[in-house]
Amino acid sequence: MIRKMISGVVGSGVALGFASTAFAQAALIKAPTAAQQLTMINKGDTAWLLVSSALVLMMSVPGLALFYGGLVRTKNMLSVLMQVFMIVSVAGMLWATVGYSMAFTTGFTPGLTPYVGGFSKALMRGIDATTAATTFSNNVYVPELAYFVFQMTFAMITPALIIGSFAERIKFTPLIVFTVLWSILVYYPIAHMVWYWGGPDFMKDTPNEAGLLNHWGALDFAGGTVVHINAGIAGMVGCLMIGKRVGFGRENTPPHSLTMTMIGASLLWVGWFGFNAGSNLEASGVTAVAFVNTMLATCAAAVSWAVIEQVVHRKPSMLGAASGAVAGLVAVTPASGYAHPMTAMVLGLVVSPICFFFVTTVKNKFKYDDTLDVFGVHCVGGITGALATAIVASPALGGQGAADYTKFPYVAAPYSISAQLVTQLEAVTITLLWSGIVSAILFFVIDKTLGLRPTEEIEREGLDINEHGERAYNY
Amino acid sequence: MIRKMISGVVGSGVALGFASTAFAQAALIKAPTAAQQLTMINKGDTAWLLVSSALVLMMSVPGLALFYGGLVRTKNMLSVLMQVFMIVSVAGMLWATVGYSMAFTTGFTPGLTPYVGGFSKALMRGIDATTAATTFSNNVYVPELAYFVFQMTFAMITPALIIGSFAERIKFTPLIVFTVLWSILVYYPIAHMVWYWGGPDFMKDTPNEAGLLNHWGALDFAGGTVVHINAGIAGMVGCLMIGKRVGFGRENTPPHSLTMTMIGASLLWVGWFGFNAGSNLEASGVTAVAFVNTMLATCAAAVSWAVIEQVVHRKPSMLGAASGAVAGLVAVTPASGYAHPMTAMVLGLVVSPICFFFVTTVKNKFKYDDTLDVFGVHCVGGITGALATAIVASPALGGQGAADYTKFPYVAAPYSISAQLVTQLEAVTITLLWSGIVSAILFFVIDKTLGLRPTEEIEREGLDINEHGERAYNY
Amino acid sequence: MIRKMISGVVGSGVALGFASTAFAQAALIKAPTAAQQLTMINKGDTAWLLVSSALVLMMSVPGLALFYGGLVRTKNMLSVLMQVFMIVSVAGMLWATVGYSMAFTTGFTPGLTPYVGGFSKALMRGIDATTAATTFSNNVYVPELAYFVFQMTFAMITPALIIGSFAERIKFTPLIVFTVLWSILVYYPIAHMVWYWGGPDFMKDTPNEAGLLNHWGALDFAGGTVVHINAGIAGMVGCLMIGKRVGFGRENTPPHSLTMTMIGASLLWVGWFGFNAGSNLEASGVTAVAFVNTMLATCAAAVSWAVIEQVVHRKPSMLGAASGAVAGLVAVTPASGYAHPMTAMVLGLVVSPICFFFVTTVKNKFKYDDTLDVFGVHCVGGITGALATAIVASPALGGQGAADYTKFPYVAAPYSISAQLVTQLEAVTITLLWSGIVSAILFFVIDKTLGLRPTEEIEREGLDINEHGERAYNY
Amino acid sequence: MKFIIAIIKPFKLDEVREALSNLGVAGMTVSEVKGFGRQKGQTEIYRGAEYTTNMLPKVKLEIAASDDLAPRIIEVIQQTANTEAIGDGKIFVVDLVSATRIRTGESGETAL
Amino acid sequence: MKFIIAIIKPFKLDEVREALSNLGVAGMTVSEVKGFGRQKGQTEIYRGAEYTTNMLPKVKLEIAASDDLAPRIIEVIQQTANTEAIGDGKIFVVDLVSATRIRTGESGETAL
Amino acid sequence: MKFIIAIIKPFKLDEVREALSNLGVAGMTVSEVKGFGRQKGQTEIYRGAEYTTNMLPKVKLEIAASDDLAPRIIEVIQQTANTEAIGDGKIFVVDLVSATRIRTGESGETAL
Ligand SMILES: Nc1ncnc2c1ncn2[C@@H]1O[C@H](COP(=O)(O)OP(=O)(O)O)[C@@H](O)[C@H]1O
Ligand SMILES: Nc1ncnc2c1ncn2[C@@H]1O[C@H](COP(=O)(O)OP(=O)(O)O)[C@@H](O)[C@H]1O
Ligand SMILES: Nc1ncnc2c1ncn2[C@@H]1O[C@H](COP(=O)(O)OP(=O)(O)O)[C@@H](O)[C@H]1O
Repeated sequence: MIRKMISGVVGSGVALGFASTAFAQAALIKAPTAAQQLTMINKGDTAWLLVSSALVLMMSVPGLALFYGGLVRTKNMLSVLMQVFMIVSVAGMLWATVGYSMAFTTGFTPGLTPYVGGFSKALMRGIDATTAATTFSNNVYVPELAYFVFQMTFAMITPALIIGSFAERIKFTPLIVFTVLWSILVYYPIAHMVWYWGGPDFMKDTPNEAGLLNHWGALDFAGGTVVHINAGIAGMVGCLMIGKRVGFGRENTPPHSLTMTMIGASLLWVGWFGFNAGSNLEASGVTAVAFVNTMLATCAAAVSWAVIEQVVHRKPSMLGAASGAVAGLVAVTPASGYAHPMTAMVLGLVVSPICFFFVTTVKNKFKYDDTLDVFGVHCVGGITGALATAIVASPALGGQGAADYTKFPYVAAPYSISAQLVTQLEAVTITLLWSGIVSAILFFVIDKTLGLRPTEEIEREGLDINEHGERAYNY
Repeated sequence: MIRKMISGVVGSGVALGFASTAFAQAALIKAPTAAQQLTMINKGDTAWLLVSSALVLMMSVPGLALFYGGLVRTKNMLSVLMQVFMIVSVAGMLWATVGYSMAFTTGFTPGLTPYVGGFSKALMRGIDATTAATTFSNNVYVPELAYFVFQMTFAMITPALIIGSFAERIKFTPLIVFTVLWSILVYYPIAHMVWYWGGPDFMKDTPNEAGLLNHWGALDFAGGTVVHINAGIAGMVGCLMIGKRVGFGRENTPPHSLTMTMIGASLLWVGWFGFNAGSNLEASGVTAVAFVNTMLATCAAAVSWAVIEQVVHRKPSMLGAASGAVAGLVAVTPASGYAHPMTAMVLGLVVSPICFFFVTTVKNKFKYDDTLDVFGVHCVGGITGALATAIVASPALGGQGAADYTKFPYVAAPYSISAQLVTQLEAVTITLLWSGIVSAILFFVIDKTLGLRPTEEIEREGLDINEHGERAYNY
Repeated sequence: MIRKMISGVVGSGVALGFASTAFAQAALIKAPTAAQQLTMINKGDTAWLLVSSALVLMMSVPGLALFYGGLVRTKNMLSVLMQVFMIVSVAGMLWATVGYSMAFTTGFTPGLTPYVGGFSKALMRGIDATTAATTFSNNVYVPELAYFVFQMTFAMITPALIIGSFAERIKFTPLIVFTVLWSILVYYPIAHMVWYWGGPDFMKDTPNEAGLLNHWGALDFAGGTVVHINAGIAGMVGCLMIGKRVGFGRENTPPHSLTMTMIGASLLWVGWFGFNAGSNLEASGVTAVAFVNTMLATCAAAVSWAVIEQVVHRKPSMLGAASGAVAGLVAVTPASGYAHPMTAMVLGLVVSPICFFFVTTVKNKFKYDDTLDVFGVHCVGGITGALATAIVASPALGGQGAADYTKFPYVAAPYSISAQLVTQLEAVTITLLWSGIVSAILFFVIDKTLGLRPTEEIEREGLDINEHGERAYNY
Repeated sequence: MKFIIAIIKPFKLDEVREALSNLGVAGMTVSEVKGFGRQKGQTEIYRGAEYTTNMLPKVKLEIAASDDLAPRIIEVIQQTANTEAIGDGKIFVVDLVSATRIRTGESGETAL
Repeated sequence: MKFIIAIIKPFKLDEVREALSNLGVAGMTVSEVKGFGRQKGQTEIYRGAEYTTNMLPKVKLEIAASDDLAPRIIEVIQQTANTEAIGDGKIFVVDLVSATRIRTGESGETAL
Repeated sequence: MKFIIAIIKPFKLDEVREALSNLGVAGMTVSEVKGFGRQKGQTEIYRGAEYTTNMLPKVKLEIAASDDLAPRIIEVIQQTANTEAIGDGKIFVVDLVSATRIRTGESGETAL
């Protein structure tokens, strides 16, 4: 049965010391009532979770929008900004309408529970200022609305990541339609499979109340699988099905503003602390672990990308450093709460050469036009991170290991790198297949009905003026 | 007497469970002493309030400055940035000197208490690391300096909002003079009328210790009246009195950088969580309500503005989405802590068409030159939100209702949408009149003395080079 | 022996009321064990410290990078962004490797303790989710990793500040080598001298466990000496040794984008709350003091710089306001937790004229090419602040005074402005000499080996294309 | 045929274009230039550094026209772009040897 | 010698340049301009304000060439830049009196 | 009258302008252009994509001058803009048919 669960803690003994400062005196309560849960909320945690949510929003707008936007040509700048802004907005509304419920409730029938949630919380039924959500510590709760909005920001940024693969050549409305369908058919199920569970105070009694990959014990601290691999493969499929840009390989398409890309990368970095350290859901020592790991992996990956460029081209570039930073952030995401800071740093050093190989050699060899390297950075970086998590999480390497939540209070689970690697590989594979196949079907259907691609003339003249009636700059 | 008060809570029963986690054991103390108040401070609340203050500053600089600046022509870019930067700085100093005292102390004479505070805390007398300020929960306090600086950021951004109405045609120094006088004669009194009160632990004994509109029971969670309607009408008056830009209606005046406007709108969105959710003054479940409402209203308003444009022009624009987002933020501001998330979303959907109608049809019909649509977005959006608050706050619609603070501990007050609508309308009217009339007088006097408008030649050549001796860009 | 220590509190009596809300019942424990320390962690403090760390990172990227980058010519924009981004990343990795240990552990031998730490925590040995760090309050602890990463962000930004002095004319790789050596030989020792100590619960028993300047009682709340004077003098030395830019004084070198500089200055302002108020390490009333002081000094300095320009040139400039804001932030840094808000405001008013005099009159007279005025703003502003701290910290002027941590619990120490001024002067002098001399040696050695300066042709054509193979803009 | 090169103040562009349209001028090519002449520029000050450049933003019009129309074009520009202030600009004329419309390959006056 | 001024659509630049290279044209000077002609521009809408400008982005090539080469240059440009759509542009030719290479001081056709 | 078109390296602009001022040249018009010629450009690399463009930033001067002054202008430009490195640029001259000052309507050499 359940062998290990996603967890943000060391062994429970120590973690309890941390988490329960305020309750040091009180004994732990199994399966607390709703009213009891309210007394288990710490305002420091609430503050942290809300701040983290704001930080993750900042990752999308303006962060991701600028990181991507700076890399396209002037004539398509607004189309990228607009796509990100609108996807974020539409995905946000959808989350409140059905998404949260489909991701974070039990299945419509028990047989569906491993795959997708039901509609019991659709339209936010039953969620208010007085309901609480579980964390990864026994008897530590947060306001459910804080948890709701934190998860919402993840559901908002993920579909926005996809667009980088086929930037500069997609029609706006069909893209929004894709976003809606993809969220429902891919994001919510995958999020459910990886993140849904009953919580540490309840798993002993209801050990099957969990998504499939969660049940298997896949480790994904902050969304390497759900966010990055998921979006990365969808982007790749889109880029292949939509085809290359007009003039690809013949015309120069230099980034119109690396300044914007640098701002975007920086804000991604800053916001990612909300993403990774926020994913611990509380403000504990483990949160600081995730924070430090995020910092170090990013520094290391930025440096190692620059070093490769120095070696290969003799010119380390700003775009390289920014790409490296993002690759590091992606790779450390699933590992952030599990790794020792020193292994997180090594992970950062390693991921950049791998991504560099994909965005240069592999991409040039197979000549696909992944405009902004969503596959090369997010998917490849995400897979690297997901697999590496099996290694760096190992207590033998100073990692936090995994917890056995079928005990109450939970205890450290036995840890085997090789077994965990298999589980991680399974989780990666399922995500690649599910997202890849469903995305392919969606792109195909939308292309046949609404059409995905603007005319060549529109593409030449730019999406900004044709799709949005504006120009980005009038200096 | 006092029927209902601004409140950030449901019924007190439940709220207490939230707010007083740490004090669950202790009985509530009526009118606690200063020393007792210190023990009622929670560091999670302090952290949240300070973070919120930083977020609100980020809304002004760089947020608002970029949102506005991107929309003007290159030659006036720095003038907008500089006006925002300096207004913020001057208003900040003024707040410490007299503003806080005029807004948040009892009147110089008891008869003045409904209208404006006195000077007892001028120059920050008596405020230090060991004084506390009340929140909306019984026996929950925050460091007074944290409250001071949070409110300070509101006093800083409000006069900066005004400038959008007459951007590209105002002299710098007279504008700063206007800022000082307007803060003293309009902002502090209105802030006092809406927000000043004795606090939940004291109102039972001193029920008259409150500003006029607060006493009436006007609901304004985070400043729709004080900030947006107040600034919006002042801007409109200024735009009418200063007159149209040279070449208005004849020459093209496209935004010089929608990229900057998008960055600005995004940072406004991110920062607005400090504004709205920070206004709860503590990090509780209600804070999460305000946070979620802010998120959903913004998503909805961005989408609905884009949809109208799609319908009307067939081209949804980035500027439209950004304008919608800001309209949504403005509208949800007074309602943020009161509405159910689903009604907040509906409010967002509704406000954009209203503002769109004003910035297109109405503005084009009456041919006033509200350069950056401060009236159409902030004033109209603010009024929409203020009136809608009466509806969405209703417990019958899932809202938080109002609290009766004349009881100790406070209890839920009976709620009538129609009665509340009247109160809201009164508050809106008073603000429109007060700010409108006093602003008109100020603009008139300053125009006759210092002059408001630069010469036509200077206006043509641009304010940057003439007023500030610089150019924004030297590519 | 120890007369006074860096402190973030008033008299201990009152402060205790603040700090120990959660422990009000418990008696203070001297020299608590590691396990006891864990129970003295408040999640509100942890949340605040982590948020502060993210804010300080945002100061560097994108803040400082944009503030600097906007001021150089287009052809060197990316070089500045890249230098900041890479210095931050390299300094981050170095901090984890040896920096933290060299700054914040006891000396390798007791005789070294006043000057530099040892290697006991190199490679982050012994630091994990369950270790705690002291604050300035008795029995208030924070997760050590949170403290680690907060300090890390300081070690990351400081070397990045230096580059402004010789922007537009430095080779990339030698600069990175300089960064590594300077961090090890200058930053870690100075940080150790100023900030290392045993903590409030331990100093009574081990009064010599402190860095030299800390022991002397130098007051530096958030790093005026360690960060700004330290970097400022290193920059000045570099600028003199590297020489003037080609064409300096003959060719026009206007800022390529004051918009970017304004964004940078704004983000520095916002992020600096993490820097200054975060330096209190907990979320208490004193944190709010530091926050308010930061706000007011910045407002005041921005205004006073604009006023001087109005007087001297009749045109207050955006660059002036931004420079003033930064000068105010620099000056208030050492004083932020000590000053009364009104004296902080005066400090802001005073520092701008001083810096203005240096960046205009002095610089023009001596004709050194401190490209971005690192000396004139950071070093001069830092010295102004460091000396002023002796005055504004005085309880006689409403300041917080100093604490005597050789008592347990600590008590207020007697305070003499003149004596403190001498101590401050000593600290400033030691920093100027240490950093100045070591920097000179480093620049000399690197110049003779790797070479510091690109060829004239490369300098003319720009560093972006030659050193990094990119252009910032392709509109 | 003549090739007319006119340097005018940027804010006069719309007016001049309209006036030329009325005259029947079917096309022109516009570029942003910097002009150096009698007109004095503004002083820019960045911290301590003062720059006075006499390079002022101007707009350059290039118009190919038939020999008949050319004098009237010059006249119209001269009158419309005139503000009677220094720096109003110049109109230069050179002889045009040939003109070709790319779309059709036509040449001569019909190509204009 | 002739001085050829060609206005073309921006996206045709690379193609034209290549074709001219093949012809043996050693150099040219390129600038971004706005063209006004028969071709209609896109409408931009910013909130309530609608702008239709007929000023469209074009690229201007300036090529000094020997009298021999000039006709072939014109032909090549006309053929390569042609999309058979309105707005493809024009080619103007004026007589060149002299040409000087700054580096060497050479003048005449060898300077090209 | 002559119309002189000079393409020079951007960093030489200030020097050239000063030299021409000393010569008594009262005005000129300057634009930013890209030059294509013998001089090789830098390679830019963005992630996997390498761009080598031979389009290099240059500055174009346009100067209308009397027939007398023209040769001296050419000489001064040639000497001042010269760095003896490839890519220093060219000076082209065409005949000017007429010149008009917009402000006054004057034409001919007095208009320069
Ligand atoms: N000799 C010249 N050759 C080319 N352009 C010139 C010449 N003289 C002036 N100009 C252009 O005409 C503009 C206006 O000239 P200026 O001397 O300032 O005023 P005005 O035309 O009123 O005498 C200049 O900015 C420059 O662009
Ligand atoms: N008389 C003219 N003088 C100078 N440039 C012209 C003239 N007519 C057209 N042009 C340039 O040629 C471009 C194309 O002309 P247009 O009339 O739109 O199409 P076409 O060349 O296909 O007839 C214009 O945008 C403008 O730049
Ligand atoms: N035939 C030409 N027509 C127009 N401009 C030219 C021509 N040849 C060169 N140029 C311009 O002159 C510049 C310098 O030419 P280039 O061949 O690189 O060096 P050099 O002038 O030293 O021989 C080019 O960048 C281009 O702008």
